[in-house]
Amino acid sequence: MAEKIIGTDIAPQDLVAKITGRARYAEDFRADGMVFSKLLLSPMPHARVRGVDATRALAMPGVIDILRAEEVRQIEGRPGEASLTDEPMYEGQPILAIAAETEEQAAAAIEAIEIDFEPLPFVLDPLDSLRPNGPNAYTGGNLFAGGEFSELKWTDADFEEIEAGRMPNGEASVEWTKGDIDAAFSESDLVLEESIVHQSLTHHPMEPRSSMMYWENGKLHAFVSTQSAQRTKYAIAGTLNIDPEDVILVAEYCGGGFGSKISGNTHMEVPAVFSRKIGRPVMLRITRYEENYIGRARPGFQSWLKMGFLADGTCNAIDLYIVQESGPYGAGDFNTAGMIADLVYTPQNMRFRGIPMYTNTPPKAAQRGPGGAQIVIMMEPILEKAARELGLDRLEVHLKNAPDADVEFGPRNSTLTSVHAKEALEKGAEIFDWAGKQELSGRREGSKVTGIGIGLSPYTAGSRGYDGLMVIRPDGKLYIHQGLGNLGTHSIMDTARPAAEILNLNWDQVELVWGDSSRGMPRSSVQAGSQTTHAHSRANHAAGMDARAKVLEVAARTLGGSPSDYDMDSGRVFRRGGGASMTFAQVAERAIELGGKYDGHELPDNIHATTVPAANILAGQGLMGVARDNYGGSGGVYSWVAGFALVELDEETGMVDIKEYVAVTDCGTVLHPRSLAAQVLGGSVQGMGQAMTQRWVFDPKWGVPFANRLYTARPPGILDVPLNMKADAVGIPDPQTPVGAKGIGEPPVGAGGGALTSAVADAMGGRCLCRTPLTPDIILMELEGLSQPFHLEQHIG
Amino acid sequence: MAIIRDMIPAFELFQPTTVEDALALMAEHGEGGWVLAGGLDSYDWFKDRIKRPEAVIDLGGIDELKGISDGQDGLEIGAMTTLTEIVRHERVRSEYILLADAAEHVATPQIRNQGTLGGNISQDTRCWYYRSGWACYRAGGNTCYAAAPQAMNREHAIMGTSRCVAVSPSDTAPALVALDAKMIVRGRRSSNVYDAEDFFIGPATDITRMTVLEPGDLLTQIDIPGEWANAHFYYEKVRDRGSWDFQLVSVAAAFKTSGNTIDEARIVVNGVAPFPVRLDAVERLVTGVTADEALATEAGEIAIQGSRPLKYNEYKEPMTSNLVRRAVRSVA
Amino acid sequence: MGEAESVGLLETKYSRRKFIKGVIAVGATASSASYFIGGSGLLGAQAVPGAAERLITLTINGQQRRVDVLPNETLAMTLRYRLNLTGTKLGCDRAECGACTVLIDGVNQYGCSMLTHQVRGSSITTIEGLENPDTGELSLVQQAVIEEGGFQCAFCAPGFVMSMTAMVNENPNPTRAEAAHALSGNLCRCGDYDKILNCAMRAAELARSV
Amino acid sequence: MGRWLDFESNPWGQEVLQGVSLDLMYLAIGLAVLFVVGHLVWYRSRGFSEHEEAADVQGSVAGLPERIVRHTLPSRIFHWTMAASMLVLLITAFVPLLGLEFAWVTIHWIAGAVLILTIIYHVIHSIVWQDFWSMMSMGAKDFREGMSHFRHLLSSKSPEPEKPGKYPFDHRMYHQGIVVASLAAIVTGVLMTLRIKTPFWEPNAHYPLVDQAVSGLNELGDPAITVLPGAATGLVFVIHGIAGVSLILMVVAHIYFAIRPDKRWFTWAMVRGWIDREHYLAHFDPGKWSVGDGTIQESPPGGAIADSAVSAPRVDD
Repeated sequence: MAEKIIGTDIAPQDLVAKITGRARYAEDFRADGMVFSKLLLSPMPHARVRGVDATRALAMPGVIDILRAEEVRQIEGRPGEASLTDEPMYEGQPILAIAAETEEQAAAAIEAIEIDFEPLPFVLDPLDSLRPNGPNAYTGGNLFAGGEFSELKWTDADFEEIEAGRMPNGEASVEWTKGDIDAAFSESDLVLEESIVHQSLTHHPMEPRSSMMYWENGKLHAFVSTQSAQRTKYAIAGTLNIDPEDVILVAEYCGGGFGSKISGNTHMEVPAVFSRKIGRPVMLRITRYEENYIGRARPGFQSWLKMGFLADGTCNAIDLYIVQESGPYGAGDFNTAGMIADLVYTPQNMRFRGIPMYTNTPPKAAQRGPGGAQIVIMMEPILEKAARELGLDRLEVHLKNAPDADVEFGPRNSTLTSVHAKEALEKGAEIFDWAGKQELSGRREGSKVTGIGIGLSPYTAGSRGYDGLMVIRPDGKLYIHQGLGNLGTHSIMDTARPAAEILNLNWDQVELVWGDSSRGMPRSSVQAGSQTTHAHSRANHAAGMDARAKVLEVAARTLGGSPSDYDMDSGRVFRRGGGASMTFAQVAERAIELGGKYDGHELPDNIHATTVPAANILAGQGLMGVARDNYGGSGGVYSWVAGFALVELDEETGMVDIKEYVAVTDCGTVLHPRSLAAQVLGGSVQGMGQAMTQRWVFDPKWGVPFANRLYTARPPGILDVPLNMKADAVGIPDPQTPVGAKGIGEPPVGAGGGALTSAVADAMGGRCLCRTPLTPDIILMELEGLSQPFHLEQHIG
Repeated sequence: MAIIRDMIPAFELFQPTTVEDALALMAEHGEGGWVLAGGLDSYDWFKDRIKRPEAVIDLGGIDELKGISDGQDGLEIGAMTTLTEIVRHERVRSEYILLADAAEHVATPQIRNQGTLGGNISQDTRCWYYRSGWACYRAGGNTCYAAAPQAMNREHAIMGTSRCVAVSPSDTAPALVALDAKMIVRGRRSSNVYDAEDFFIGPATDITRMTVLEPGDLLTQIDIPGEWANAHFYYEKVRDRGSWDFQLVSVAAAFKTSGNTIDEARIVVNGVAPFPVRLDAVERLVTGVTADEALATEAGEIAIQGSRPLKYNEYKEPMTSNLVRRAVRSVA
Repeated sequence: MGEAESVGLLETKYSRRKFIKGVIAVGATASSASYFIGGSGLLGAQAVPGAAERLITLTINGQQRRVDVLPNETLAMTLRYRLNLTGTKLGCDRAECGACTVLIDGVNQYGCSMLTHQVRGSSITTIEGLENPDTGELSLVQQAVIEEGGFQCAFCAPGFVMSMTAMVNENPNPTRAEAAHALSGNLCRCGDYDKILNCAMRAAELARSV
Repeated sequence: MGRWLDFESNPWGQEVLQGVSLDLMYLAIGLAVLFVVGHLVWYRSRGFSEHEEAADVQGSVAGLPERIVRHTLPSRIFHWTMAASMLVLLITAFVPLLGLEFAWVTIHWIAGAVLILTIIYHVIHSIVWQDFWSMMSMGAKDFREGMSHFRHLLSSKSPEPEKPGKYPFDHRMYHQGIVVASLAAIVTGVLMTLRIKTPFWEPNAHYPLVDQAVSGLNELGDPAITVLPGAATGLVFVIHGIAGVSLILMVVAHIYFAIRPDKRWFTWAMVRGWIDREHYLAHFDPGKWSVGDGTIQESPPGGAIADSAVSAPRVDD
């Protein structure tokens, strides 16, 4: 009997390559005659290039050519990012590129370029843009809708409200309501109102978005750093407007993306176009300094939250207003934040208002749990305060408000496939010993005070309808072709497990094929929004079932009888109750003889158009399993993480020491326990950084960011997190997916961060600083009763 | 001229093996020369292409600058001794744990394995306006961008400023001042010995330098006098992250005590001024007094007398007070 | 299944394709696509006492490698762009992430923040040098990482593995806190610190057992 | 030949003025030395007496007091405080640049504040109690007087120039020069002091409005944006620098003459307040500077009034 694969710990197949240096990331590739490209970045937050004189630069030794904005794709008529531009919208935006034999020559040439900028008005802080006569990010205005720019300004009266600490009533660009909040608030036994600021922070994946590209025989060979793979190939083709089959994408490994490299990145266009222009391979090595600018960031929020509670802890009303720092090209976090607030607290009455305000800061993008992480981190301290004032236990309040499977949330009353938030809370509370830890809350030892906290965080965790593609080759092994990117979640291996189990194979009889589009990649989801585990455990399940059926048919057609007389185990198909049998190697040979659907010469007509060319590459190489995920289902797929933290706050220094952390997830069936724990704790650690250390700082006068180095941006290090962390899962399968597995990438961020903001509020006796990150200076000022030097500013520190 | 970062401009590299050769090379290249110790501060300047020396003089090959030896009284530490060596050195740990503590708080293990004591105390400030290559006073310009009304100066100085408000970044500097260390500086011709306290200079004296070292000067050795061996020490550093971070505020203190009475004290804070600040007033207050919470509190209050915070660094006042309070409290 | 196949697949397939000549045979490109400007004032300066010569011999992973190195070249660049030892990663190039960590005479340091000329006399160990050169057997630390299924995106992994190696050589009996302290010069943005510490503790365990 | 102005890049990479270069300071010092040496040589060559010439008294001393009040106590106090603060300012400004390091900034701006106060005092005092305009306004006649005096200096053949009033032409020219240079230095100095920490205000590094004025509006004509941030700063520093170096020149010349034996009686007048009858008659035209009757000897109520009494209406107006 073949081994159990789903739910077991197996070291990822690529791990040895990763720890011996054999794993090659984009910048590790070389090509004959490779030259180096360097970018000239805008020194101004908003400007127009009036003139460029590259004569001296181009005459320098080793310098090959220059690439200007007009040579790359420009988005006309709306705010849209180009890889090179003559109207930079943020300090650090690439203006042009130079190619030279060596990187040093390219750098020297950039310095030799005479470039004349006309400075334009700029805005860093959304509230500044909302002020009467405040500056706009674009010369056309600060909002864009219906194909044109417009100006949205609030009145002085609105800002007086803000100064008074109340929610402004200025016009919003997005608004939805359910129930009757005014009536509800009047029934509330407790109404809390806070202004809360959540900082913007860069993704800073370990691997900067370098890429190397060259053209050969009319085909583009692209070595890039991307979260996805198959979809990135099409993204590149789309940008260059060429036939996708002329793109050979090589993306074996990706050194982290967290939402910043979903289908590659904007600036991979530079080596693509440049190498075509000069006819030589071009390496664009992105440095950490450049990554800070073009590497994307999570949008910051300036928001006002009003929550109503009944005496029993029921949250009966939420009024939420979010002004989002959207950068020059926008982001959708604020909308999601409204939905997540509704989902976590299920008030029957809610109003959400939001403004995505354009700013002249580096571009924003989804960052692990976009919108959800921010709102959970912002709301947990309010819940802590509510529970404290109502004399209730936070766990009880969460349990009371957490949704069940029948939940309807958000403006469109969305439904979910399964919800086990309460189970996650209860299991987490048990492992963390919440009841026992309650005793420690507020305990004082010298200058240190203990605080405990909970973070309950949901997020999307699946999608449907993608394709699976696999081949049993004459060597008897099952080759599962993954169109996924290898971004470090291990899902590229783990989503293959269902197919192996369906074919009753041992894991060492399975080969994974990934990382090179020329080897056949089926239509895949992008590796974002935690879709992959759900989407591709389904797709590979479907293709596995197809392969299984074909194996049985081949056996029956070869050895007689009907397919149902046969079964299979460990790479051998045999007649039940003994008798004739075939190895998978023989089955593969036979499938090639039979041809047609068996070896992929005939393909199902419901598979995606972009799966067909991939299947054609593999046709005739063995028995092909290929199918589209038609399992269907209704409602959104969401996973949950309940995080529990214990901290010690030093009242004399403002330093917070995170002592303990436990996280329990509801993400359906567990495919790979150890990788799941890694995802849950890893995401939580990112949340800890978000809540405690990471920052983005701009000089308001010059519009220049200063936290542009790792040591100034401060992502959390190994000494900034607990020595021991525990992760577990509820493990209840999702009823609407054959494997029962949901994704997990996004939700832990809010859980880790929320547990901390909650725990710090607890240690401070229910005082909400209502601002992240909770650095020692801010905490100490509060404890010493001094007035903070800022109010609602977005980029400080 | 457009700006580009992250490529080190070309320079000549010299790797002398004796102090004499090093001094000769330094004299030869003058302002165009750059002395390289551990290099962790230097490479930043080079990679930002802001400092472009024509000649880099690497002290790594000069053995006489390395190692810790027993002086006739106290310790003699070569300027090129790595911080890790100091952290692990038996006698430093047993008699001058203050210095080991401070050294262990520097950045990260890799940096301590390469960074030297001489380099750590001679490193340049981390004011991010200055380090961005802006033409500020310290860079020879006519502006302090960090002191502007809206400027981002959370990490900047609350005292000892004069036009420039940058702070001294060194973790070991306050410890050396507290230990009354002597800095041995060799020039081409003469050789001087400075008290650690006088080695660090403020912008009022020279706005472009953090120490007395001028082009041509070489810090060769740091002597730790025996006088403060086995004193009661207190070191603490407040920072945002557990590694890599420079101090927000740090305190290094040495007390000679009988029982919990303080006979003599040297109390130094860093991260609050362009140089490590010795708190004479606090020292006078606590000398000859029995330490208790009341004294500690008073010491904390005196510690920040005359401080003038900028917009975003007022927190450094209570933080400094509390750290000094803890230092005195540690005697009680 | 072993990873050799899965990655090997890629390579065998590549080596059948002509363009890969360029991509794989990097040894060749290292010299042809040499990295820095050719000349430098240094050439004229070799008469000066202490002036560094450009053509030097480095001891890397037990081998003598003769290589032409510019005076302003960092070790990480030499390894990656002249010797094609691309296992040493550049995460920040500023001694702020640890992905470039290598061992200099057994001591872990940042390859991005030292001049290659400074380590002429030293023995340099990179991630590529940890396996047993004869048997290809993984080092104890690497075995421990496999056992614990360590790392996610793993761009930081080579650096962490080098720091773990230095740690177990120095202190094969660390507490979890000591291990964290020893690894505090390496950053992991996936936040996989808990598992990384498991790997380090397991590595120490293995080191003790031999 | 060096550069007289320094430029720098502002944080946006635009080139802006930074200030005057050290070369300009050296130039000024050089010129000062040159002038002094030159004057000594020339004076000797013309064979003028190195000693205070005996005043050959013309006209009658009748009705004239022994001592003619030239500078009242308040004027003298003003002059010497102003001189002191000016010297401190110049020393604290230039000595550090010459390499002698000390904490000069605080001393410099405090001395500056003192200078401002003395000048305010001086202006009020001279407007209220003295004939402010007689000092400030220079007519054609004054220039003729000055020229003839100058011609006489160059060649003894040229006719003896007529005697001046209380303040000879060269003194008044010098005064105007000092006025211009000091005011320029003071205005820019105050702007510069706004950029450092003082007990009176928090530092502010920028003058957006002045920047605006200096650099003009951008093509959009949008007042919200400064085209050349930092441009004003440089201008302020340049003006301060130029004023500074010209003050070096003037002060050096002033001191030189003050200590020349033949002019020393002027200096003594600034110390003691009076000159003797002989010098009065030898060097001044009583018509232009009438000291009235002898009432002066009985020290009047307040030297100020006495002073105004001696500054009679000028003949040429």
